[in-house]
Amino acid sequence: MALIVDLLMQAVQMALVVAIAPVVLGVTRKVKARLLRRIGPPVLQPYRDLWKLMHKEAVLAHNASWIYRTAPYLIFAATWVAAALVPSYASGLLFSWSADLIAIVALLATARFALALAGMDVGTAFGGLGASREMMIASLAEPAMLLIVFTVALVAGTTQLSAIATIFSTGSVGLRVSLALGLFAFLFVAVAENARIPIDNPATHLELTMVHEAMVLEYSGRHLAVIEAASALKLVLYFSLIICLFVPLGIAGPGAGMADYTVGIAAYLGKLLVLAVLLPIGETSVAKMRVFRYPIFVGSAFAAAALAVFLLFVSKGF
Amino acid sequence: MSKLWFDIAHLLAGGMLVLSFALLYQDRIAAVINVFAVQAIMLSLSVAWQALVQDAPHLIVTAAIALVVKGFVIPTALHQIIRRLEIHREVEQVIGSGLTMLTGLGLVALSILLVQPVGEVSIYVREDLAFALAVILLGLLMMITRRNAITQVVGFMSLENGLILAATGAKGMPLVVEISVAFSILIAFIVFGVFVFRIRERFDTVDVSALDRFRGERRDA
Amino acid sequence: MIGPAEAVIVIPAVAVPLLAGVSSYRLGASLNILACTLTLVAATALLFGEHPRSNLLIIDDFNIFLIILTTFVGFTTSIFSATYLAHEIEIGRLTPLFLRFYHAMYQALMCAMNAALVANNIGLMWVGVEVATLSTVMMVGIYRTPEAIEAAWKYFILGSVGIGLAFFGTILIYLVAQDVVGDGLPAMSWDLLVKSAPMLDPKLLSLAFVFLLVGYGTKVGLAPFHAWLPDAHAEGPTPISAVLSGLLLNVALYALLRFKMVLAGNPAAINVGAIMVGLGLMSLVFAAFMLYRRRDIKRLFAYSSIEHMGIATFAFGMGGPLANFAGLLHMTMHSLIKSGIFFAVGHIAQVKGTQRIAAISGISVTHPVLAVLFSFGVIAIAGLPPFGMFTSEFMLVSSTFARQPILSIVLVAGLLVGFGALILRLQDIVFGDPTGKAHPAQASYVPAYVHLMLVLIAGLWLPEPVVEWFRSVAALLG
Amino acid sequence: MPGIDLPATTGLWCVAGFLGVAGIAVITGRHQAASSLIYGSALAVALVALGAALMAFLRPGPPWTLALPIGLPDIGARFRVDALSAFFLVVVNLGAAVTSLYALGYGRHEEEPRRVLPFYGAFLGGMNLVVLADDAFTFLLAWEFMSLTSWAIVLARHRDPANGRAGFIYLVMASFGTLCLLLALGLLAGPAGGYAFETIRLASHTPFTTTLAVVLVLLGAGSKAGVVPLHVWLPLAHPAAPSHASALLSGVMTKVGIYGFVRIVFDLAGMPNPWLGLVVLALGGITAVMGVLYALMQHDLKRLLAYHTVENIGIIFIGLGLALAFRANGMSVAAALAMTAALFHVFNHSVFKSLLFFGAGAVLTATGERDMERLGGLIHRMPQTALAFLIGCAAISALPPLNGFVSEWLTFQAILVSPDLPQWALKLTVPAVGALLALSAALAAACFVKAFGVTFLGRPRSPAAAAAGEVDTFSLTAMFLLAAICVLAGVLPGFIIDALSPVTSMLAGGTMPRQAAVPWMSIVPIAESRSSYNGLIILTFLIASGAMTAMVIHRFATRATRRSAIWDCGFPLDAPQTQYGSASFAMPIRRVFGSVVFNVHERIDMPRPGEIRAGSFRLRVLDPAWRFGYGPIGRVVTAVSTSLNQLQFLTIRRYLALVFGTLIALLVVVAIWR
Repeated sequence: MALIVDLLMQAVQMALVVAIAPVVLGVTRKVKARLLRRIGPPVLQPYRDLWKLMHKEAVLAHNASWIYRTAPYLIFAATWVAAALVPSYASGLLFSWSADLIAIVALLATARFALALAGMDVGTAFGGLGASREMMIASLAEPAMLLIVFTVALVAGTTQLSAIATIFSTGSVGLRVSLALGLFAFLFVAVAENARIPIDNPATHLELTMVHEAMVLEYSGRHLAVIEAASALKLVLYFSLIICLFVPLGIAGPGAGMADYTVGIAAYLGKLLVLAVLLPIGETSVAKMRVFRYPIFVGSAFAAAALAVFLLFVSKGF
Repeated sequence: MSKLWFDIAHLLAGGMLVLSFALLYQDRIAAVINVFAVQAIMLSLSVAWQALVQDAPHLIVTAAIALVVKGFVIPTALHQIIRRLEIHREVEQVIGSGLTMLTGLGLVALSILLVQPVGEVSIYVREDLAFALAVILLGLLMMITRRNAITQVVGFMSLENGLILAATGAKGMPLVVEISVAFSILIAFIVFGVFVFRIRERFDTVDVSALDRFRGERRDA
Repeated sequence: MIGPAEAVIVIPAVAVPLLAGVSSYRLGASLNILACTLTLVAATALLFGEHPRSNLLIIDDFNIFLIILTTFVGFTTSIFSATYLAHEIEIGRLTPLFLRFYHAMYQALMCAMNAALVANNIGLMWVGVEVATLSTVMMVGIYRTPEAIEAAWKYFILGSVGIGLAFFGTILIYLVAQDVVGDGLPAMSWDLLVKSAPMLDPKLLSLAFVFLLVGYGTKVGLAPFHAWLPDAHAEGPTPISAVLSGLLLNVALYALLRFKMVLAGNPAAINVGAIMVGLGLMSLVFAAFMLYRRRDIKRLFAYSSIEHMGIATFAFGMGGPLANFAGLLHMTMHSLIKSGIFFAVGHIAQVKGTQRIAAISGISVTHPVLAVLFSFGVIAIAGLPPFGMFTSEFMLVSSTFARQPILSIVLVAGLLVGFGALILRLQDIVFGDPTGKAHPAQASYVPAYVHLMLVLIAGLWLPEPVVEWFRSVAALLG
Repeated sequence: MPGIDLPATTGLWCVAGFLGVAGIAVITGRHQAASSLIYGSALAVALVALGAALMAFLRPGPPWTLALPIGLPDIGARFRVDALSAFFLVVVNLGAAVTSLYALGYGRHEEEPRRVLPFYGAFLGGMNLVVLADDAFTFLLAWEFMSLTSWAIVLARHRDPANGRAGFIYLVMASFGTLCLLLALGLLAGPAGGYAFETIRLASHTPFTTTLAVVLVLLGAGSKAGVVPLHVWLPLAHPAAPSHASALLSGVMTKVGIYGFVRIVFDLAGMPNPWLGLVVLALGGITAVMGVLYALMQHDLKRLLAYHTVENIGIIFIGLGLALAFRANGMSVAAALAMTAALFHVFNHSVFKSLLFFGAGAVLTATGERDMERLGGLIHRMPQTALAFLIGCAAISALPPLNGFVSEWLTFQAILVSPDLPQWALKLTVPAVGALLALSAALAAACFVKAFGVTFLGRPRSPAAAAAGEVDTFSLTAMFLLAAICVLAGVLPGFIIDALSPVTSMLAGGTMPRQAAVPWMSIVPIAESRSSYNGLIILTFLIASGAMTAMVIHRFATRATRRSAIWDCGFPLDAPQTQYGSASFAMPIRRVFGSVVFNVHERIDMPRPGEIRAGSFRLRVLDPAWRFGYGPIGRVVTAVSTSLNQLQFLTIRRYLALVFGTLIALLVVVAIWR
């Protein structure tokens, strides 16, 4: 019986993240449009886009290989599994121990690997351009991310996400310099990884500045749909990471009842909404960067995270 | 034996040392050869004296060889060579004779210092040894301070005189005669070589004009 | 009745006039081989039966293996020289008349070296070494080319000075021993000298050793007395280079060691070890650097001989059971390997018609067998396993580092520098696009392969008796 | 009792077998079928050896020892198989077996088999012997023999001068390493010459001795393994050899180097001071990052792989350094964790690096090209090779659920334990090294996106690449075997970790928690509350969710698919040079790191519009190790030899003067001495 419930909860979590991903994206777009004095598309527009894409025929280049066709599913799957393992509304879910924070970072790396290969598959100038820039950014963002993981893990004494969430949600940890630095770094990394301004502009197709879009330039139809869904999912994943690492309030602990779960879900959705509103505000307040200024941007995140880790190595008190 | 006998031995040995200095000092080849001849005669005298002192008749042979070969045969041969090669007026020294003399004195001091502190070996052998060592070192010095082949040969021969002096000084040493013979042959070879290969200038090459380009592994090969 | 000890001297001595009389060079060569075979047999006979010492001759653990080694290498070299000279005659580089002279001198050399080895008398040993020197001088100059004559001349002069100094040292030793042992032959015989070493006057003993070191060191080829060695090796006929490197250097070193034994027995005497260590290291490092700029293949390996004599001297200078053992092994291995290398080099120079390294390349394409032979030789001389020299260098370096770290750092640096040069040349010669003639060499590879096989075996396993000899000698050397 | 030394005996017989194979090769080298015969028999011997090694590894008992009356007098040649050597025997012989299998196909394309075949068997035998040896002499003999034979293989293509240079540098560096090890072992053995490892193990070493020995071993074994800055020979020599030999050199021989380090430092040298751990750690971190950065700059596929070996060696040394530090502070469990991570990575790297070199070899045989700028689109021409290579790339980039990730994950876990270390310097170094490790992991991913993307994806950049064809079955079998191992070791790491526990208990004095006891076959470094990972479930989830998505899509979306020309934002250029190549892919990262790490010279010559001439782009990347290390050394040697060389041309009189001077000097010494 308990097992069934656990399985159910795990399933709910997985379904939930997928289900809400587009709407979160929609919200950010809407808010952004508003900030730019535009009406903007309806909040549910992303669902319609996906549906439309799914019903368009997929156009493949003559020399597209099987990698090109399977990559979208792999990307989606990797992102989804990662998202499923991040405690959103409840910690200590059935499979939460099957991968820790490091593994989640690595899963995202897998997705990125597949995406970059897909970008290079057809052999266009833009695909390669996107892939190479993506890997350059990642080569800085991923270490930063791992250092953030160190920070959290050193504070919590574990790399197990649900365990971390449980510990932090008790509030026993209190406010920590290191965690503040970690959050700062994490926000930068999240922006970079999700191809948002100032690193990348998801809305543009201006060739010389695009990174993420350059890789998926050739995609169309259902494949594009899957990739779009995956990137929406990734955004949600990062939001959930912020939530469970830095504001794990109201999260349902292990052995919670239905009530706790509903509370948890509500709290989770609320927090998502807040973040979805905050993100575009941040985006509209800065300008897009030149490609070769990325290192400084991501590097600062790296530096902050490294500082945090050093502090913690010196003393657990920070 | 009485002290006098040893003093005579010393006198002869000392005379050889003085002649070595004369060799160092001389810079005209003809003169050098003559001085050497005198030294050889002096050697034969001292060897003969040793034969008398140690009543070792076989040493007389050595003395005879020294007298005949080195006192007369070789000097005449050398005189012939220098006449043949028209170098009997050659004057060649690497460093000034004054400096050479000083070095020589230093060597003598060194050899005396080396041998002097007396051990069990009887005193007069010691002093003889000091003279012999000095003669050897001076001969070597002469070999490296002269550019001229003939003078270098002479230097080697005076070195060898020193050896014979030491050998004969060592009481009852076996094979001395044989060895002195061997040495004379050796020297004969060298002189022969100088003659045959027409070494006009120095030991550097067999014949300067022909061979400078042929020294082993020339830089410009 | 003459025992084997006398035989190893007498047989070659008899062969000298015989060979001088033989006009046909084929007959001469075969007679030469025959004489060497007989000598070898006599030498091996030394292994069996007792050998009573006399005031002139002695057979003990130290010289027995050196005698066998010498006669053996002499034997293999005689085989090699037969084919080598046949080729020289063909291309008219030598005339049969010179060959008569050559063979006679060869036997004279063997006789002299054996005499020096079996001698129990420092005077006799001195005579042996000097006769050996003179006979090799003759053979170095045999090609009559200006280079050859110049090399021979240099060898002759430096050698003669060495002779003189060594003789003076010998006289001094006699003088020292005279008071203790008494006049005449006894005062010159090894065993008595070693026995009475503690009573000898240390000061005069030290003085004597300095002269012996310079005198015999010239023969060993230690820097800075080495000058004659490279040219003599490069300009003489290759078989002579082989015996020079392989045997004569050993004999000279053997002489030095005998005297070291005497001094080792006298604690008050000067510390010989330090001097030998210094000279050894100097020769090693000097030769290692000199290897880089060599253009002549035989001169290259001549310098490597200097290097290895330096290593051996260093080992004996360090002293102690391990280092001495290593030194003895090193001597043995070096003479086998180096002569083997010279066999190979001789063939290479003959087929390519030159000794200039720059003109020889890619022989692994044109002459695979020769290439393998040569490579194994160089690899062995470079101290790489599984050849015997690796064993000796292993013992030496490891035991030194535990005692004198600084010295062993220098040693290792020198080894590495020399190693690099050898490998560089090895690759130039063996690999790359082939140059020069490709016609097959008419040569007997057997001697070289036999040498390398022995070295290989020694690298993996040392026979018990050899170990015993080395041990006892190492103990005596202190 | 009988059979107690079975693995040791079998091991020795296998060494003999390998040497025998070499012998056969010498005899039959000329023959047509020689290569099949040689590699076939090598495969057989390797399998036997692998069996024996596995037996010893999985059924750990007391060490099996054996002594032969050869080698050094009195000491003899001793052999020993304990947990450590058993593990490395497995690594070596696994590599040997798979390589021989691959070579059955690949070897046929060898133009001069006589330059490879005889040394192949000897090389394998040498590597086995190193791991078996139990006394200093045998160990070093085998060690140098290994270098020697591999040197011969590196020179197989001797007509290319570059290979000659590579071989020379390799052999000199190798012998430098051997001399360092010789010094270290000599130091440990002491002046009495107790060369048997047993004696050294039992002897008590002063801290100074231990420290010096460890430093020397770091130089010696490090140069063999390729630790920066001793790595320079590696990227020259490994690519020069035929590809199957490259796989052995990179995948296996470097591991033998690691074995040497572990054996001497952890087993023989006593308990070193924790600061040494710091040194090893820092070196490891630097090596990892430098290695991968160099790799990214390469455009020669095999050289890229070789440089990447340097990176992995760095990761292994990070693990070993941590293990040293923990052990010195008595944190045995943490030490066990770090040690396990290192050894696990040893195994993993040997697997996927061999796989990748096999792939490179396949590409080389199919196209005759190593330069990535002339490859591309091979995934259509050789799909199976592409698949295997892709798995290798993913594994070496440490992507879950493959094996590369597991060992790196374990290393991270070990780093996360390190705040408990008492020494401040370590406290401050470890996080820095952690950052370096993270950086190198990310760069590795970039590096292999480039390697796979440029080589196999896109459009062919040369006719040779366009005309390529799939390689033979043997090669493919070998590659897929290794790929399978990558996956298996990735999803079921618990078994390997448990199997490694005897090694860690022997060397680190502790073991990790028993993984077999953990439910659901996930792995737990220290405690489940701290962290755990389950590759199996991750894999299942990936497959399940991927399949689910695909199903959903195909259920609700149209299946309609149209093939058409490349869109490329509306203006496609069909010149294949318009694709991103190797140099252009690496450009952003070069911009970021290049100027810092090594001086990169880019010369771009762009014709102005209307000019009728080809533009050109020149790129020169210089390894600082050359500029600051080896270049100067070479110059010094040349200068010294040149100046000394004048002594060859003196006159006899001057030589006499030398003799005279020395004589006088010695006489003065005697005079003063008394």
